[in-house]
Amino acid sequence: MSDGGNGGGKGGEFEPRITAFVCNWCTYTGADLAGTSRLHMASNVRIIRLPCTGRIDPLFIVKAFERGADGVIVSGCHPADCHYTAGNYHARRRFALFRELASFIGIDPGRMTFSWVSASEGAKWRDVVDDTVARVRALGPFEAYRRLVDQPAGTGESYASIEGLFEEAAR
Amino acid sequence: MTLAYYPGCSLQGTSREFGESFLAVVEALHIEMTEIDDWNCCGASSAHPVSRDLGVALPARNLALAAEMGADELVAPCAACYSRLAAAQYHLAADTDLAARMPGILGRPLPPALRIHNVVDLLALHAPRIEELVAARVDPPLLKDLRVAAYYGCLLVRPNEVTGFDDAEQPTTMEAVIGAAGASPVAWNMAVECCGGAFSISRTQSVVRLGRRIVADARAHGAQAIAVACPLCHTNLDLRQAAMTGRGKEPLPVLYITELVGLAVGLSPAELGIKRHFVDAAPLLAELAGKAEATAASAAAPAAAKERA
Amino acid sequence: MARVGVFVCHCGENIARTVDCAAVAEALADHPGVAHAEDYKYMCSDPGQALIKRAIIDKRLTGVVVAACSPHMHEKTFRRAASQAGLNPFLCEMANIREHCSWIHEDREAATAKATDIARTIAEKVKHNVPLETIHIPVTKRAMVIGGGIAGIQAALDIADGGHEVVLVEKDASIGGHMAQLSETFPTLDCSQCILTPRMVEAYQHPNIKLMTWSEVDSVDGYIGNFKVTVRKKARSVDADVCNGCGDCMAACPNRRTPSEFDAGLGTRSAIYVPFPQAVPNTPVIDRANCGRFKAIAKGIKKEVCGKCATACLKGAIDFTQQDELVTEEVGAIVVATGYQLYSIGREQPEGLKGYGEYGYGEVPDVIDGLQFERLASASGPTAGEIRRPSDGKAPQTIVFVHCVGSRDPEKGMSYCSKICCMYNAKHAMLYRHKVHDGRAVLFYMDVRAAGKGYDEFTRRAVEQDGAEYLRGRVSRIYRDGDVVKVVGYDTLGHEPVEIDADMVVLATAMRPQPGIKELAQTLSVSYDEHGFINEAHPKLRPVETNTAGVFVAGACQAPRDIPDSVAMASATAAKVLALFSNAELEREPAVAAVNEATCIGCLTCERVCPYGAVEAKEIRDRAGNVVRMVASINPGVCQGCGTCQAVCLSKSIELATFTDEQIHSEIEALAFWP
Amino acid sequence: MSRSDAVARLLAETRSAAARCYQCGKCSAGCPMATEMTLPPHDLMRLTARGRFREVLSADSLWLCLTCETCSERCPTGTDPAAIIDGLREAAVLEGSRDAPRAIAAFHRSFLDQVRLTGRLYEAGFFVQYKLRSRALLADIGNAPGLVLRGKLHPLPHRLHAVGEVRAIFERCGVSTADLAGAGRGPEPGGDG
Repeated sequence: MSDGGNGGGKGGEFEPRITAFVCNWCTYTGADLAGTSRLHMASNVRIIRLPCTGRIDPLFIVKAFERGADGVIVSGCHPADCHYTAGNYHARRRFALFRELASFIGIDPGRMTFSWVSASEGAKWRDVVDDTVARVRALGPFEAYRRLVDQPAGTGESYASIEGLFEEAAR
Repeated sequence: MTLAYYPGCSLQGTSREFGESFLAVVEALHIEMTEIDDWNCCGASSAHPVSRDLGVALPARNLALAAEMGADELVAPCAACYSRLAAAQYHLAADTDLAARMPGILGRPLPPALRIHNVVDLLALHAPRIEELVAARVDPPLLKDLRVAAYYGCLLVRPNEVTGFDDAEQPTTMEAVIGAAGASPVAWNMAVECCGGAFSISRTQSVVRLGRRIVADARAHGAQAIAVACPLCHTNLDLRQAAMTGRGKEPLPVLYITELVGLAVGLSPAELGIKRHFVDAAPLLAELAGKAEATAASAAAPAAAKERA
Repeated sequence: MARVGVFVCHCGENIARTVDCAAVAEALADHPGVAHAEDYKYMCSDPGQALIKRAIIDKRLTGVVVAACSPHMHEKTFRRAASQAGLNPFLCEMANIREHCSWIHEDREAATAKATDIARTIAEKVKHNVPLETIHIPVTKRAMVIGGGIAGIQAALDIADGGHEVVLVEKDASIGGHMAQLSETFPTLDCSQCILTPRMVEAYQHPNIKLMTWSEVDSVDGYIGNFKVTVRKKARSVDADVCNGCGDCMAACPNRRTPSEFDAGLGTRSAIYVPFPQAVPNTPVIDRANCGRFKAIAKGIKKEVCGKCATACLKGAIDFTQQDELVTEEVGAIVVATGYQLYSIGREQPEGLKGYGEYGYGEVPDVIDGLQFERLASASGPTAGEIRRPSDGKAPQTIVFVHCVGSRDPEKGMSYCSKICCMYNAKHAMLYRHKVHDGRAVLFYMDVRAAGKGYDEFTRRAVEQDGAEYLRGRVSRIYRDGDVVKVVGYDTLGHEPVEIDADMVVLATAMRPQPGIKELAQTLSVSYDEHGFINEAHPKLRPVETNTAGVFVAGACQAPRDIPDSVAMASATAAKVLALFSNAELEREPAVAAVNEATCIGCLTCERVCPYGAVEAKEIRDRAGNVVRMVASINPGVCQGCGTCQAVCLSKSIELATFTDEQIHSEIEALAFWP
Repeated sequence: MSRSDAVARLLAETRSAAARCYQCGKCSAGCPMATEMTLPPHDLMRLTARGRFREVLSADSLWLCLTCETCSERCPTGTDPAAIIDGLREAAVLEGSRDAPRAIAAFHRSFLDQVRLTGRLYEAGFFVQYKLRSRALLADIGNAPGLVLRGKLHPLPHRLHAVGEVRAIFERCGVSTADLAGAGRGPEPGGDG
């Protein structure tokens, strides 16, 4: 990001950085609709487009936190409305497991939003964005994982074991 | 396998003959069982409407006693007792809250699940033995051609998910037992209709109204007797039959299924307590005996003639 | 080394009002791997596109990022432009700085920073893009329709009229389905056979329709445009090419006692038979289970028994030695139209259903189901259209019709409403009253559901003109009492118990999918619901497609349907098939997954999660031909590119083109806000 | 739990259970007592689902139900009217409803008294108590000598060794047979009194 660190908001207020993983068919299009409807919202979210929430590997979320995100949004089609029939069911099952694991490894579940936003729900997307930003702002910058990664020694092992846990979750 | 016997109150009182005939038949069929020591009333139709807990606790104490004596199966000849015991076991398995508070109420640990028998399915399990005994008789078969309406009433078959016994609407187990005893079950319509149950003394007019349909339908389908497995049904159809049937109609004897099997395997009416009924079965039994003699004689005649030749 | 070009669009004022486009281009120019960055007022205009093309050529770009509107808007436009300049179109991506940025933010500084982030993210992705080729799939312009009822006939005719060959597969000896059994149809009371028979003949004679009766689908291979369907032609024991349909064989058959399926068991037929006189084709089959000769063979009797049909056949068409035959048909699309069966009123029930002991388990002879009543009311039926009851042939003076038997009954039957019963009960009551003027028609119903053109008027007519007596309440018991059938119900609106001495009772039993539907659905890789009805791809927007591309669904195998609904669906499937066939070949985005066979551990987790059945196990053999291990293999023709397989892959051996792990990880990296 | 809490809980449970009912009337069609009830089972389900407990708890139907379970066996929605009626009766007893027909309430009370006192049903004592309670002194009097002659009425009760255990069960279930004392002042619906 152009202006570096996480404290760069106006007036020094903490501006959280949120990475959003969204499916191409429902939420990405819903976010498009929010745009065409000119619904103003917080500018803290960066979208990464995926074909389907089913494509989302929990490691993406970990990586986002590791690389400095303060919060993550995962959003796809409503249950039963998946463009790919069932991808979001698989995703939901994985995220249910992931949520527990996340708190186990020290990621506050409050930093993550899992939601369903359909292509017609521009306003809902705005609410998801604004709510998440407000919540994460209240939680403050996410430092825990960074510290873990920064540890010079002995971290490799714990990292590997965490990765193992995620693969467990993916199953 | 250890079979516990739960007699229930009626079998020692108003339905003595059910108890007597049951014990006689059990002996004749060499079924081994042990009476539960110090058993208590199951609560019948009065406990559960007043308190669900009491309706489960009273039978549950008996299940616990049976388990404590090492039984894994239990027989309750009275249909009402059978139904309450089965219902208690069902609800204790289905309702975890109930199961959690029950040991506190009982002052005993919860019993493991038992296989609970009613008299009909116990007899059906021993049908081959009944057939053997019938076939082994030297005197003419008494029940041959006796047309019997198998009356199940409510408690054996309903609710079916609780009792798990036979088909709720068109059961056939009692017919099988009647067949094994050498008699002929009739096809009829009122096998699972309610007779008025516990209203025998508190609301007699309802019992008469309901029982009348049952007796009339049995008669219309050619039955000479009704077989039952429930003291309440027996009381209603036997004690109240006089009020149900019009004048000039021969009353229809109501026999416990155990009495029927007992007669078939050669026990005497006296041993079976048949004299305790209000509808006198003696004329029917005399008629059957006469017929059996005659058949035996006519069967013997050609054989004897052949022998002479 | 990557040479990415970044093109930032002002979109007039749409982007430029809140985003400093020049600043974005400037920032991106410094981004590693970016060889060119510029901004322009309207990138999508001709001059804008020309600018991109020129840069691609002049700067030898290896990738293009257009920071502009949503890819859903103009991705095609810019990829085409890239391709015209000689760049593989899949090396061009869009960064959405309009819908996702300029339109939703006011703060120019924040919006510019965000737009820069978005452009960087996509630039990082493009650096890992690889050239891809559009997948071209040939299309076999030939369709198969499974099921020869009214839905299947309609679909076949429409496709055939569109100029394409159709294979129509029917499991019975004749096409026509349930509609052929019906007497009259609601809400017009026109004769069912009169409107159906011409369609059957048309299907038979159509030059583009290949009719395969007495045949069933055995297995299906392939994918959209390229299915290979193996059809089992059951042994007919009659040479269809020789038979002239004279019927002498049937007249000669000594077994006339076999219950007729077509007459719903109310009439009989011979062991060699056509289901009904207007059968299409009019070629008999031998029902081997009921033929004396075959029964003898089954018992191991060596002597040739009977054979009277063969003697009677002057053309010598009877062939007792015929065997089942497997025929493979190559088709590009499949329509499933296997129709329905009625919930059985008998004691024997499939798992999960209980049957109705309180209604006598079908053992009371004068208690029949709706299709049986159709046969009684039909002029071609066993009573020539006179309403006479099965037990003694008496004309019933009171008929009770019971709605919702097995429908709306999650305890014993189906939880759903069968949709057609309210209408046909009203129809039955009317037909009966037209034939027996002084007869009493009593209907026990829960709700009258008559949504459809002219439908409610029809049920009102039954009440107002034809004197049908509607009583609201479910029936508790039905039993035979001497000469009458007792019906025990309760009039919940009149608040009184009702007992009716009926002469006959008609149970309107639930519509269920045909037996074997689940096996067929599995063969076709289409999904089905808890009841076995085929699932449509989308309940609103894709009602006749299934989750397997190229497989479509019509009629009552998808849900309870009446004739107009079934026909409408069938024509819709035909439109879908014809649209598919209008292409010489199918073009598919190359966004499909592929397995790295070297690292795949063969756990086949991907196979379990793939919603399209695109994953199959594949054997890896050594040189000697021995199977060394199993790996997953993805059929690119079937894969739709959702990526679920990649997310669950335990050995990270699957890559979805256009959304590889590398691409996504580099996007996440691009958002790295710190070291 | 206080008595009124227990009533509230029972009513809430029966109300949500009755909400499944879609009013097809199959329960009333098969109910052997429907002809004698002012509110047949499907009406009871409806009023319960609507929370009209004043009418429900004072309905004679509660006490005319034989628990023959025909309704529950045949109910297409799995509503289980018999169980709901049991719950309503329990609530009515806890509330001290005076609407149970005298004879039926007397029956239950006499029955439970015998079980509480001796552990089993002492039928002779039960008959005497019932006759006194129901005030139906003369009805059925003709049958008593018949029962005695047939050896069906034991003059003396059998008392359990562990009768104290049974009494404790009654107590822990919160049932004192005095609960039924309030009940049973209701008129006999078309009854023989």
